[in-house]
Amino acid sequence: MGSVVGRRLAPVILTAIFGIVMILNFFLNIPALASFTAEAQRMFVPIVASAGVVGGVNLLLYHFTSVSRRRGDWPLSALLIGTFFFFLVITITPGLESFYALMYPAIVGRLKEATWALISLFMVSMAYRSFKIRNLETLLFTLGCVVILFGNAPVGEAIWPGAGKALRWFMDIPTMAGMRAITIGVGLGIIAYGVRVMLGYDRTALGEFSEVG
Amino acid sequence: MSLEKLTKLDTRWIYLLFIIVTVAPLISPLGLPLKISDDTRIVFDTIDAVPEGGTVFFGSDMGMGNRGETQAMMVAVLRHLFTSDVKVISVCFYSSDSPILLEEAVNEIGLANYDKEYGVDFVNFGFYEGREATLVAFGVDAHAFLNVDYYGTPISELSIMDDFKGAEDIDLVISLSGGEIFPEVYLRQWQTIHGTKVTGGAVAMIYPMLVSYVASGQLSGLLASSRGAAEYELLINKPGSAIIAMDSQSLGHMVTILAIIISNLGYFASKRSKKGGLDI
Amino acid sequence: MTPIDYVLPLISGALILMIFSFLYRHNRWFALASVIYIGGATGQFVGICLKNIYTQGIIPLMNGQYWYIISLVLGALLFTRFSTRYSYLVRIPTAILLGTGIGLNMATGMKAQILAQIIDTMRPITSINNIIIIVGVCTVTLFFFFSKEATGIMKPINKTGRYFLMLSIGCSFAYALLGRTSLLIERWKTLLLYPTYYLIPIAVAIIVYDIFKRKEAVA
Amino acid sequence: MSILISGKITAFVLFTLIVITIAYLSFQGTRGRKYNLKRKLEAIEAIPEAIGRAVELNRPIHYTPGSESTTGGRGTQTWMGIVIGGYVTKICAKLGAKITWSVRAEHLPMAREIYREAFLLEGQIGVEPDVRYYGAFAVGCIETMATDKSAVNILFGGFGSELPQIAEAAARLGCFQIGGSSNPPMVPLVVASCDYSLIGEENFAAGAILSENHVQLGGLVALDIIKVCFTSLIVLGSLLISANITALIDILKI
Repeated sequence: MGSVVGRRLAPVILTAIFGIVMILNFFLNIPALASFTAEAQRMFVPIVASAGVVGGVNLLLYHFTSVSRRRGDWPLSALLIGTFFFFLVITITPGLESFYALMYPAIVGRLKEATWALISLFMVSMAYRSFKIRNLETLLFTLGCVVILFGNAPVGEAIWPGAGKALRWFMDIPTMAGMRAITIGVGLGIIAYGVRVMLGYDRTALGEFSEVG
Repeated sequence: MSLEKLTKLDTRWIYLLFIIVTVAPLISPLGLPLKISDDTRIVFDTIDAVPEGGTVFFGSDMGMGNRGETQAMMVAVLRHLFTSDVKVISVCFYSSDSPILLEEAVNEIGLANYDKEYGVDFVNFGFYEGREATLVAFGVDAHAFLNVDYYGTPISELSIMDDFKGAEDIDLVISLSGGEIFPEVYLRQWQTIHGTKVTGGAVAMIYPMLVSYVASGQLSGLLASSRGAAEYELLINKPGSAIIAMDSQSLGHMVTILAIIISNLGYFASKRSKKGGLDI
Repeated sequence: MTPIDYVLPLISGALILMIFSFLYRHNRWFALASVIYIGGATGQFVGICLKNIYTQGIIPLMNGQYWYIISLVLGALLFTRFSTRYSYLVRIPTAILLGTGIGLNMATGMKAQILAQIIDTMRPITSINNIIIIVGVCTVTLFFFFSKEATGIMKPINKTGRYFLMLSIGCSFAYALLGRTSLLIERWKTLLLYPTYYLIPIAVAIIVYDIFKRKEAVA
Repeated sequence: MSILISGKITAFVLFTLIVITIAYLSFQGTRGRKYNLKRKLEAIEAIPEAIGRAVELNRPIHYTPGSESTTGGRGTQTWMGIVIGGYVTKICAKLGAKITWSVRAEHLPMAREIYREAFLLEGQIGVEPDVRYYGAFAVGCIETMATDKSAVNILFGGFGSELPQIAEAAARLGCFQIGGSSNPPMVPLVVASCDYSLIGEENFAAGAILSENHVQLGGLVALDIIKVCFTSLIVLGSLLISANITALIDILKI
């Protein structure tokens, strides 16, 4: 019994309650709701933060098993555990702030920046692989891309003075129209999904699949 | 070599070419000219128009990964803010990296160079987890939400916070955002509720999404990536790192266009040889 | 300059080059750098989370805001994931987060993502640009149509929508590339500083050696 | 003080109408009304085939629902990704494929539940969910795909800028890719990098389509009706404002 309530009913009801409260608070001016949501949202910080800790423990467990079973690249796993605790300690220990401010940007920060810098190279190879003019659609796709690249570079403006203007027009008129329509569609999709979840029709996100039919 | 092979080039050659053309201008700059766009000028004018003694909320909503694009922008905008008589309050809702980046930018500028004092004219509250939900909580009552600043100073000792309650006291929100469409969050949660004016800058990835908000007037101008930063540096007369990078970027784009042309040449050649004639 | 001013840039430079080596092929150096990255980033993230639990959960509780015990308990329920028997309890805190997220997204999306955009699209049909915008928004919206096949009047609408979609996707692709290039340039700047640039020939040498070794292995 | 907020009244009325339309058509579904969707989503139909190919090669599948925060502006997109992931996992369980999920920390507990449930539905009890979290999302995914030698990479959900890293790295590692994103800036990258892709709201439709449940499909049909209404509204508003009548816009702004 307890488990049926816990498993099926309670999650749907809680989702619906919190969802409806959020919606009403947005559209209507009810002071009690406003203070409730403000307080509730402050109370989420520890919940979300706990999830972060769970995630960290999950990662550690995986790599501890790797090390203890000497599975695959276990020395790398050991290194991972080592860096984990190193950065955990320097983050939370009071008095190490300046050391943290020195180490974090130099190691993790640099790595993050390096992986993000790969994106531009990756995108060039994506363009090389997929921008082949097969029909009118791919022609437009490629044309848009080339115009924007040309227009944004100062070189482009030097070769063709109208490039900057062309870029503004492509961005402000057709691109804006297309992206706006996607935005409207996604907004509607979210509402439809929200209604499905709150009415209990779609419980997949709560760990339960709907029957076919 | 037949043209058909051009479709199956090893992408590593393209990578190599791209790397060479982006590195070369850093070693010997070309100094290509730069035009200032309207959007950048609007941002400049909006920040200029903040009344004396007004409060600006500075949203440093980027992560370490965005540093290349947003750091120059942040430095340029902060320089401009510090030359005028406004209070700058910053809370980061995006990533735990943001306060570090903000600190770095402020150190680079030097508060003392502009006769500003920490806690009186500027404060950095660090990062708060929870994104949109926490942003709402801050907007309603900042004092109930914040306890200490990034360096552990209690809020009661920061005189900048004395007259500040929440989003209603903010004259302008500047959101420099990377990765996620953060200005949109301020629009949703603060502008629709408190009527706050919002401006900012965005990394190029999300810029197209925000263009429609600029067009509809919800956003007062927008800095576009490092190009916007370079233009802003020109506007405040402090040429910096963004302008230097523009040359490399220009050449990089040309390589991308070249890659697209090569791949299409190869594609059409292979099509021709297969069908024995041009057939689009 | 103190020794740390030499050592730290060298370490960061080496890590950047290890990540970049993925462009050549997936290799042990990349694996090494990514392990350091994953470990470090998770460690720091967990540290920040612990701090947040303390400042946003435990401090208010100690200050007499006893209802914060609820959020601590809900947070603790997430740890039932480590038990097979009680793991269903994670559904409760998750349901609350899901409901809040969806509620917020639905309501704010209605105003900012739907209504504001619709109002701005209602423009006088006096200029060609306005007509393009109106036609673009309408046809792309109708392009995502699920219940009917694109026949009759829907056929040209569907086609026009598709063309608009493709053009705007191409433009945004290019725009995304613009910013990313600056990130790469920023990395070159760090790599070209003293003493980091000494690492570049070493990295090139390792890659060239690997290319020859692999060629030999094939031959 | 009024309970209504000026500037949001029309929005609230329209919102209520949309919700009622969706709820009504969904409710019709519970009473046995059948909905037939004419438009097929290629990306969804390609999933079983791709998984089948991975089984033949005896290599695993990598799935990620994105890394956007639950409480953020794109939180619902990630949830949608998790829902689609549930169905993908179910197909994997049916075809006997191995699947690894990479998720954000706060989705990890629930993702494990869904993973286990999906295998349970196919009669496989006690499967240990292979759901992973890494502080460095993109690199974590790349390393997982590289060390596991994944044959297929499937990505649906809420993505930020890590999408091009994951997708292009997967392409370099030789993975077959199916993806989708409703985050507009990511749409071009999904289209350019994946073999099959879902754009924008197709992602939200995908969950309903995969469920093969007429109650959920009803919601999609309702959306079609609403879209027709909205586009008519835009056209009407433009015509009125061309004739200098601002009444409609004024009403919408109330």
